[in-house]
Amino acid sequence: MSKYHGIIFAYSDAPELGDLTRERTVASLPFCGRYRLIDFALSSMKNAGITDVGVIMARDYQSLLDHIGGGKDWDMSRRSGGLRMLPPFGLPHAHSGNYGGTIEALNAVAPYIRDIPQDHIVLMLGSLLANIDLSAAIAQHEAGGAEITAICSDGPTFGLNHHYLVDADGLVNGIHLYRGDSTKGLKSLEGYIVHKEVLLRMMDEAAARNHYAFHRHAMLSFLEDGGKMDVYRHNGYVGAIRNIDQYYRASMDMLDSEKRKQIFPAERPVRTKTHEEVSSYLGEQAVVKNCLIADNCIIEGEIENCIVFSGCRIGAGTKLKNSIIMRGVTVGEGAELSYVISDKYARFSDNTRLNGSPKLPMVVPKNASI
Amino acid sequence: MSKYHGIIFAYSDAPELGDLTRERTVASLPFCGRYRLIDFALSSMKNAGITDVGVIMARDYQSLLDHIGGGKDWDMSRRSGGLRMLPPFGLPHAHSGNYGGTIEALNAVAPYIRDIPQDHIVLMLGSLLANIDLSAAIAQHEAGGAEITAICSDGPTFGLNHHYLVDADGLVNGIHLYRGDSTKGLKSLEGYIVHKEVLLRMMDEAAARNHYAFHRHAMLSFLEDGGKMDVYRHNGYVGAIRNIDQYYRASMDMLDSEKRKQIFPAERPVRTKTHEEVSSYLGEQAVVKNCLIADNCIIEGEIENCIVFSGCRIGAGTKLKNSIIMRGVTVGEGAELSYVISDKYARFSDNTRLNGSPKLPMVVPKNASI
Amino acid sequence: MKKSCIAMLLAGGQGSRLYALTQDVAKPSVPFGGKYRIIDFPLSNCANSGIDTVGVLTQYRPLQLNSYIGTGQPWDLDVSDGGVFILPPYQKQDEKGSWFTGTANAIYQNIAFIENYNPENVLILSGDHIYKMDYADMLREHLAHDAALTISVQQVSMEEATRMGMMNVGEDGYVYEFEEKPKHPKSDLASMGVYIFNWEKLRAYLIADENNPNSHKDFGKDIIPAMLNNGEKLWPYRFDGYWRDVGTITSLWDANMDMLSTTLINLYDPSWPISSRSPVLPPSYTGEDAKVVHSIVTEGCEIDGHVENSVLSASVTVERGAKVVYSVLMPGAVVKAGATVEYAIIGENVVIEPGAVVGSAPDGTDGWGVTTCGPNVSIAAGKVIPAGAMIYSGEEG
Amino acid sequence: MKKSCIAMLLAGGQGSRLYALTQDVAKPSVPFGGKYRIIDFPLSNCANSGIDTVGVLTQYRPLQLNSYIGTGQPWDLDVSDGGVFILPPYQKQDEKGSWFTGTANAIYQNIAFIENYNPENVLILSGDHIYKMDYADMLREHLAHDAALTISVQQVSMEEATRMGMMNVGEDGYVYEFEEKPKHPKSDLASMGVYIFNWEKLRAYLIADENNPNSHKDFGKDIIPAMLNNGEKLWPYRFDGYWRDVGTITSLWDANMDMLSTTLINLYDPSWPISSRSPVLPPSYTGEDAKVVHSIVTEGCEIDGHVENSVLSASVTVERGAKVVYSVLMPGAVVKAGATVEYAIIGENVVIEPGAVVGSAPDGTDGWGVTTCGPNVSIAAGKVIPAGAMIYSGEEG
Repeated sequence: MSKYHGIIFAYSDAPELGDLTRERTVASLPFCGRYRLIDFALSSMKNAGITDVGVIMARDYQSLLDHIGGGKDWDMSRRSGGLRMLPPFGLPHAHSGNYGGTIEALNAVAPYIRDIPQDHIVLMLGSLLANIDLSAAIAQHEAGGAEITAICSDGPTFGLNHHYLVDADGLVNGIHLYRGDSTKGLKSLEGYIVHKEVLLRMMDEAAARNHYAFHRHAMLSFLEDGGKMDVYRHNGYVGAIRNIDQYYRASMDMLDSEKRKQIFPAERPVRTKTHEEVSSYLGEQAVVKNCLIADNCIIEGEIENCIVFSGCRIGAGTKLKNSIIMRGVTVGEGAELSYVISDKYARFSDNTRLNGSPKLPMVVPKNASI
Repeated sequence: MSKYHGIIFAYSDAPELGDLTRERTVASLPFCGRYRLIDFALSSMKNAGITDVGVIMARDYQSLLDHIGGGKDWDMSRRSGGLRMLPPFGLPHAHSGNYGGTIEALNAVAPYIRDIPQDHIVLMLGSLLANIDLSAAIAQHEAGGAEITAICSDGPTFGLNHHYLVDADGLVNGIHLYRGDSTKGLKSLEGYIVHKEVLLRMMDEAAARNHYAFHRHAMLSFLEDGGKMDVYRHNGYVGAIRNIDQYYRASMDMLDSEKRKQIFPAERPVRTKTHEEVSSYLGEQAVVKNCLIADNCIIEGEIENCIVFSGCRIGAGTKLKNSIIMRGVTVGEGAELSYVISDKYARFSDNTRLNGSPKLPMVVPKNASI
Repeated sequence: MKKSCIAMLLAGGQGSRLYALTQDVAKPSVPFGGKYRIIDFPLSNCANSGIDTVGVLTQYRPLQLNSYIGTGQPWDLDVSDGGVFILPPYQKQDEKGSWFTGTANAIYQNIAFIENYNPENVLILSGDHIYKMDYADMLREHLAHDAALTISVQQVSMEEATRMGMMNVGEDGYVYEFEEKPKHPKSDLASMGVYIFNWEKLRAYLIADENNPNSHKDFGKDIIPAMLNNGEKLWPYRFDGYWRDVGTITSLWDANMDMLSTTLINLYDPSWPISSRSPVLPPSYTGEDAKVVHSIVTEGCEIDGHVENSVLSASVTVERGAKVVYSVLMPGAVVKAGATVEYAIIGENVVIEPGAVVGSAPDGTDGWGVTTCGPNVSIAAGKVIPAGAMIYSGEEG
Repeated sequence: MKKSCIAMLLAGGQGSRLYALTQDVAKPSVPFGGKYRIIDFPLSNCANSGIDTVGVLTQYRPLQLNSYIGTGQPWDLDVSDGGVFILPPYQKQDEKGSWFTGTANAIYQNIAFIENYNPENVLILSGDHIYKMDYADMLREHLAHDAALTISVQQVSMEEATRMGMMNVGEDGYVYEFEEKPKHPKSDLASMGVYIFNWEKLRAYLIADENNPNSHKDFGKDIIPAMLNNGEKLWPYRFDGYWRDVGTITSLWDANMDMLSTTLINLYDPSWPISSRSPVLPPSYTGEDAKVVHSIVTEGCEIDGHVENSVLSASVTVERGAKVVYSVLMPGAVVKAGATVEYAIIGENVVIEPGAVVGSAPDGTDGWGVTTCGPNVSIAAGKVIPAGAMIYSGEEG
């Protein structure tokens, strides 16, 4: 059994994702042909041998429950330990709506956290797009002797808000919050390795003061009280998706072989729920350039700079450019679509014309008929 | 693939169960040493070959999620179909609180029901204590040609409210509701075999009229409109548990070999989540009479007329009578308990004395230290 | 527990006519059609037909088959009152173990396994056929005609009939004669090697056959003729869907090419899914310079070259300027820049170095054939492998 | 993928000294201690020690073992980058299959399986020992002492030493000699048959041994002496916990009785669970007239009689007036009204009819022994089965 227990935050709302998250949390947003965002956090944990994991949810988690099931696809369906889905419980009043912050989310499942048999906890965002080598981060945490190790990036990232300032020994001596100066320090990936007792202390203290935010409240206090925090520097592609522009940009980034390899390195495979098993067929007239195509597609048309999820049908004579086409979408013949993000099972009739723009891709909701 | 799809209602609140359901739904109430009530509905479905099943939940379902997991223990963890846990979704406003009735619960998951690939649906209560031969019920439904077959009992039951009146051909010609005359007709077990289209029509009609109750509204309308309803008569023990008295009575009934065999017949095994694997040890001084004892217990004292769940420790010199002791409870030495229902992981120190009465068993909450 | 029908899948053969492709794996484990291995077809047919208990008889390199099948979860066959079971030969008490000596002997040695399930009927399948068949429909006919044995048959041309096992059918519709490779066929109904036996009868014939020292212990040569001799009812189940034996290099290549046509066999029909166990890989990437037409591609592929009329399994790489035509590339195959692959079957993890040429288009000569590279072979840069060649691992050119 | 250590479990033996109990199943499948089968102990030890890849070598009636182990889910060994694999003998290309000819040959035949995982070390286990051991701790010592082989050893009395394989240890703490059943033991450290080998070294010795026509292909007789001859470092790992070989009727009965004492071996310790695959059954029911003391009872039991100093597996029935003393009842055994069972091992689904008497208490005579009924035996009403008898199925009295 791993000495580490995982907690994944999958409660985030993101109103700026509009229709894409109307009935799902950000963590269950479909990504790159066959994945959901939470697959990256789950796989990072599995690849580090962490198979006891709690997933904190708040609402709209039907799709998350369906996707994760018993956790089998991540080797987390286990007789002892394994994966637990954590809806709100244990609060004095039934909790509708969402958590105000990470600390509130943790306190909502405090009985679960107190019962964790491991001494160390790894916290991760369910909406983070990154393939983090948690084994290396844990090795550094154990070697360094800090109470908390913050997972940070010193490369380009997007969608993340907090920075850590580091002293000459590499230890954190300051935090720049959301509104702070974003050019200084290391970008926080909001992933932490923390001793269970330290986390419980932070949770209790925050609860006593009616605080709910992790960075603004709990982390600041921890640092002010002289807590010892190390940083682990993650190399490689990083994004956190909170609006449609970020979603579109991150998706298109996956067409870049270098970035794709950073997200899908052979040594740390990304697992996801398995669906039907059949290859894709590219037809006699098909033209497919700079595209990612999942299995179970039949493509007769011309597509360029696109990401096509499994189960799609693209008719002959159709031109599809710069678009993201989610699972089970059918596009008839002779259509022209560009800069479109089509949610699952949408149907586009023959000769449909739809043109978004790079800055404002058109979002077509789930099950829509156009 | 079975032609039938299962729906289990696991949303029931039961305020009269007090502490026993403070953090769990009735369907996840522990029963008879190792089971949860929902195991009976799940196992009835599995034993009839139905493995595509939706479980409708409303709140307090953490324990239900933990218990059912991916559905593996009921052979319902499947690549296509299988088990789905259904929290409220698809309602225009986020729904806190509970469903007013079965029809409202069904309408809350209407998109799921509409997507069911099978033509026939079997509805069952998650809180029903009965081992129903659904294969036989389905055979009768298919032979009879009715639109709905209601699963009824003509024997003694408790906790159930509706009765069906039957004509000479065995078809339903009337319904006696909650406040009706309870000596007439057949007791409804609130299990139904129904064609998907018929159910969708009932749901739509009820939604249009702002109705929420299944029997009082939808079934009455169905019968008034001349719908053809057959009844399947279930033989054997039946209970529906809605208060502590019923829970205690049903539990103690399991000490009766005849009733126990009706609930646990060899040909229709009841499946549940598997826990640790070790037999129980009855010590040198142990006296155990008329008791059901699950695995992983160490019993050194005297127990009579008790149901002891797995993982309990009963110390030497302790006398335990007429009690229900749930999972992981420790009773020290020299204690005397009678008419006690102890929830999980409670601890009773040496020489504790607690006496309830047959009419009012004492409920000791989860994790309590006495 | 009594089952109406369980299946026994004969996966034992080494598949020696697949040469380099079965050096290290049993024939049913050979990759097929992009996403599959051959055994996915009978296993998926069982699952889709509601047959939840399958014994897989094997004695040749069972390890990969064993770990591929696992609990049968990919085919939803991981049920607690049934499942998929690998059945190798074994030792009984105070006996030496014995290897299977024929198809009938393989079933005979596993009578105890079958009796566990107390089935009314037993379906016998081969591990080297590509087809989609509803065995439940066949079972209905079997029961309706009160048959001791029902054999699925296909109409074939008279020319093909001389190379197959033919069923001669009387006016009552039952089979009265079975002829192996007849010179003068009396019928156009060829056996597909898919049998449903009444178990009680089969058991009696297996035991009698085992005690017959002159028997080959074979269904076609011994059991079926014995049943016909005794006047048992043999019913032919007529099947007119797609069906191919893939026991040879040519037939394996042909059948792969057939997968490019949804009118021959529709793998995209969600009502009859063919399932498989496969690694989770990112979608296939097709680059700026790629041209991919009339081809099957699978997740994990990276294609920058020219691919036409070909079947690409998972994680195949085709580099810029490379050309792949009328070929089957098994998982992990790499075709490097400027290499050419034509009319070839390229085994798992084969690497074809830059500029090499493997196989060539039919030229009308008798010696022409599909070129085959066994798994893990590496073809050196610039090397030319002629049509019809068979490259074994350890013998790279 | 490189693994630090994988395990190979030798489950091949017929266990002929268990007679009627292994008529139909391999020794590791024999029920033990109420809830378990013998193989649960090494498998649980592996899982608890963090070893997630286990090959189970077997050639004797593997079917029950195969379906018992399944994917290894009960032991949480169903992981996608490891798991439990049943490894029967098999045919390689153009070869006849060969049965395992010794413990070392069994591993030799599965070198390819081991190489799949590219392990640094291989743990060799037996399938017939009852113990709880942290192999991770043994591995730490193995690595710390840079050993080619680490052998777990237990202190035994000098009298026992003459019947066991003894390790003679030098001043440096390493083993310099291995003596099988020495007449005059030089040491009190007996081998427990649990080995951790450096895989690279073991592979070389296995290959050399296979080519030695005079070898027995056995670890104890050939591999270990050869390593000592070559001056390899052999480290003894001292283990002082509970450990029993259960290869004979008497030792199996003894070890079952040991399970009644938590001071010998604590099965209730949640930090080192012994897991098993078992059916879901209602709790055991103990009736108004029952007396059950100092005994193990398991779910599914129905007890109305008198049970003392006994181990009752799942679904055992003891009717009113029946008496079960110092006995082991395997799953599904039924002791009917007024029957007596003393000092006996009663196999699965045995039925002891009313008034029968099976076994008796030790009477000081030489001929006395534990009475054994093989699975599915039925003992007729009133029949008396004497002490030490062995009843096979098909030979009921």
